[in-house]
Amino acid sequence: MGKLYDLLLQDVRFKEGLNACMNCGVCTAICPAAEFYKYDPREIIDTVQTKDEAKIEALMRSETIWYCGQCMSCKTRCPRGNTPAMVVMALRSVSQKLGYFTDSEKGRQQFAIKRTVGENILKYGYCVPTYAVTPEMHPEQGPIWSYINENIEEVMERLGANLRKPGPGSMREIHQSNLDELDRIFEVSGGHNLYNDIERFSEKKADEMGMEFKKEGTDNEYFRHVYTFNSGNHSRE
Amino acid sequence: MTDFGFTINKPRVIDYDNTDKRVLKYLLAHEPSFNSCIFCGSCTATCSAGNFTDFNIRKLKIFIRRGLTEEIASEAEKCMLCGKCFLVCPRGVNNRNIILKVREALTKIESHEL
Amino acid sequence: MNKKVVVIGGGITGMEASVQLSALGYSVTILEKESQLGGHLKDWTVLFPNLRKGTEIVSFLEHGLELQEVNVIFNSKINEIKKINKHYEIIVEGRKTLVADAILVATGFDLFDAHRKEEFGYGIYENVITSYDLEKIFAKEGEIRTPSGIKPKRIGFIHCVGSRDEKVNNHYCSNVCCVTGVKQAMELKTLIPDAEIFNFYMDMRMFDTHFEELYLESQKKYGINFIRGRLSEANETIDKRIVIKVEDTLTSRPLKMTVDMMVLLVGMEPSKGTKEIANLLNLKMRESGFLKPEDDHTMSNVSNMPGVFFAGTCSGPMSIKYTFTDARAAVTKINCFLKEYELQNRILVN
Amino acid sequence: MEEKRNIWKDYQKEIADDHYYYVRSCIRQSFFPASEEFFLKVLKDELGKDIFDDPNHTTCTGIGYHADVVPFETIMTVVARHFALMKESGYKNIIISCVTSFGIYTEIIETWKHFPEVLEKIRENLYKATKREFDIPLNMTHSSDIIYKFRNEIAEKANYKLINQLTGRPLNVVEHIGCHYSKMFPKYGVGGAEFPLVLAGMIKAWGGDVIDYPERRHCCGFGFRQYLVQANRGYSAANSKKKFESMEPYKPDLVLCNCPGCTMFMDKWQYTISELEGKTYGENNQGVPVLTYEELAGLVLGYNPWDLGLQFHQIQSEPLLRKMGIDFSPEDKYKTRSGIQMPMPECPANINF
Repeated sequence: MGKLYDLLLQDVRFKEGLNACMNCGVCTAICPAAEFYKYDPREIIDTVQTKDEAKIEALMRSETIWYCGQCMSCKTRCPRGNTPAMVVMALRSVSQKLGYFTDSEKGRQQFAIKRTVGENILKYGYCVPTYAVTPEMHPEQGPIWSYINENIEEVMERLGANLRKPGPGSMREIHQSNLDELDRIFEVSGGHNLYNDIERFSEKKADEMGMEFKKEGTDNEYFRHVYTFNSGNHSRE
Repeated sequence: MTDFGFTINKPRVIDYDNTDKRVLKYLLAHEPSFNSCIFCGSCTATCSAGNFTDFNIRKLKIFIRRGLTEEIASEAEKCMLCGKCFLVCPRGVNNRNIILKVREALTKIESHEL
Repeated sequence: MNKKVVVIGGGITGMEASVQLSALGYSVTILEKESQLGGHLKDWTVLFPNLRKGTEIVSFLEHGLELQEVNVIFNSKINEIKKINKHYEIIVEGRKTLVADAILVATGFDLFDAHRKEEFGYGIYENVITSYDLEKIFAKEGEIRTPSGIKPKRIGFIHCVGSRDEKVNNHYCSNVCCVTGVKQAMELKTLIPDAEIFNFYMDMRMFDTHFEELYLESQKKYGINFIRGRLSEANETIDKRIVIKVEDTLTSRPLKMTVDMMVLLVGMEPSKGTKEIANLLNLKMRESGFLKPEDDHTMSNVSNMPGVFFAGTCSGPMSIKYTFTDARAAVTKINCFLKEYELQNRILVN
Repeated sequence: MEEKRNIWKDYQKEIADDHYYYVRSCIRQSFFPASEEFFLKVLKDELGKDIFDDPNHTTCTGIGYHADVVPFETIMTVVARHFALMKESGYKNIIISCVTSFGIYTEIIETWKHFPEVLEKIRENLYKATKREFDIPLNMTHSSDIIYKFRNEIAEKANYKLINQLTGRPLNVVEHIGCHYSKMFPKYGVGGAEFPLVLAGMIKAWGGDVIDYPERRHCCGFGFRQYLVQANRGYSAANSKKKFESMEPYKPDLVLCNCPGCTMFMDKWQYTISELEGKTYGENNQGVPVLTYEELAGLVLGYNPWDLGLQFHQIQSEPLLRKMGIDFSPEDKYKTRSGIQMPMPECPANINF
């Protein structure tokens, strides 16, 4: 077996997610991504089950694997017990490990996710605390979201939250000792490695693309680019 | 209108209830062998144009079945009319004439005759 | 005295085997759990591949039974089967114990219960019916109507319902659904010439004599449409029509279509009776629950219990033609066994 | 829809009766904090249950995991830490506030069953990182399962019903289960994956009618990385739009959601769609209110809608409150806890307030 297929096999999600596909299309029929992107989970499974290294590498470097929305509807239905969405996760994971993800527009976005949600996790102990979902980066959240953010103390108090204070309650501050434990878990379980891979390959790509890159934060050209750029080549053919 | 930095994606689903079956109807009236196609792909495998371009005559025939006029128009012009597809078809489908009739139908649609 | 054979099940297999065994001089008793013979066949109006009536086959079988004066015990429930030396004692509830020198299990199949594919909406949406329900509609006089009472303009047939599907634990192909879909589509088209009819399939398995020709005819003469994509889910619209969601796999795009009526081509499962008898007799079963022969090629009617044979759909899905063939093959095997021919001891070298 | 279930009618998910360890949700606490607080209050005050709100637990990292910036091994170890905290606090039953977390916890437990060597690895990881040890929960539920379990008790104490006071007819309620609740492991959800009962049961018990529309099972469109990155949001909005268009002919009075993400998206995307395409759903271009089950339970029990936080949804719920005959104070809507008037939020251009 080839190198990439071996790497995939190390992922339990891959072992669980790939049995034998008979190309029936039940997954694609109800896949939200197949409806709104040039995407066909059936074809992904079919490609992977050929074990053709060149094709698998092409897939890992492609836009395709980044279209899945992880709703897992494919798992409910597959008459052969495959889970395309889990195979996709395994493909994405290897793609990031080897740096292939920066070859595609959608893959490069991993950098934006790492710098937002990824950092929130270790900084606040939660993925999307109210104050980290800024109206500037989320205009689609509407005027009410701007209002909540402008009046966050009063709103959270009214709703019984414990905003950025010690003790229990929603929106509470996570104690440093708990954040430290989270950090050590990331250390022993490969979480930091993945963050570092994403940073390293993204920095290299930014350089290749001639874009400004900063070691931290969202205020740099490469971040803005991957966060906002859409070539328009992803949906209807 | 607020600028959110994106627009709402258009569906790729084939919404059969709302597609345009004019080419299909014309074809069934003028080249009934079309009905016998089992979409096996022998035609595509031997296709002269398909060997050099992304033309796929089997897909074109499905687009006709589904009533996807835009896709039909862009595909139908790629055929070079060599006729090898007719020679190899296991069901005797006159693929070459299908292309001619589709082109006819498209012209008629354009001039509002269909 | 004539040797005795007890045939369990009075469907096609049991009837035909009984006729043949009786003709060979054995004393045959059919144990039928229902009050009439004919099994599933009596519910099918017209048969593939030649569109003859199902009742013709039933009467052919009944005629055989009459000629041979085969004994039939209706409404019989078997409580126990005991092996005593070389014969079997069959204890039937409320009856005299039967003695058999050989047993033929012909317990047939159950139709797949389409309720189990919840996402297809059978029993939930009124215009979702099974191929079996459609036969009942065919059997009625007058115009075809959907369960909602309208004349259907667009009908979808769904292949592989309960077959080739890990989700319902049936990994096998039911053999007959593909051709049934073609047959029923043609019948419907004959009755409603302006209807659009679609078959949603994965593979058209037209393996038997004249099946492929029927498929071609359905396209050429009847204009039946075939879309390669398996049903993922069906939903009801506000006006009680059914939305079919599949992938049009040959264009790699999802496809949805609203139909007035959706027909589920339900497959075969080992019957409840098959499982009961297998338990009583300790018969080997496959993972699928169908009976397992001693050897797939050379002993297809021979069970692991000496003197117990089986035939027909209790060993796997098959069409009427093969059911007849299989019944007759089992008779040959039983005859060999009862006559103690050397042939039955032929050796299979692995 | 209760009568529609077939296969699952004999199956009842086991839901523990008392003594729960509670884990919060990233999205529910940030977008619907009152829902989490109300849930704890109802369990303690109305139902007299013992539930522990532990300040030491954190995110499960699920959003990061499904957006592929957190490895499977990492999220398994974080979840194992929550199990350890539960064990240390003396609890065996866990209630999970987030549907994504709920899906992940079930996926992890299933993975450990299939791959015991992975479980061992995670035990090692957790010990190495925190010196903690854990047990797998005896009973694992989503917080909606608990409300479902006590739906009839809530109905008995109810002040209001899901009945239109003007017409006397049941309200038309769309239920949206959230993909990760039972699509992955149907047996972990109440009623399986196809006709799940968890929300339908509440709606029925409280007097409403459940709408079954063609895109009922379709995803809200979150899609993790599809929403998190601005360039991809057209995908997310398109999926919600698909759902709203499909439910429109049924004239829904409200959408009831299981998953906090779905609640937020189906609320906010109505605004986005109204801005981008000029289309506003619902009667009189007012939008269709989208509620969490805690909020709906609160309304039924007669809690002040503004304490439940309905005013901080983008789609306003006054039309729904009027239909239910709820006596609410318009003056109280934008006041602080101590009664000081706050400014008014801006009204969207295409949604009638």
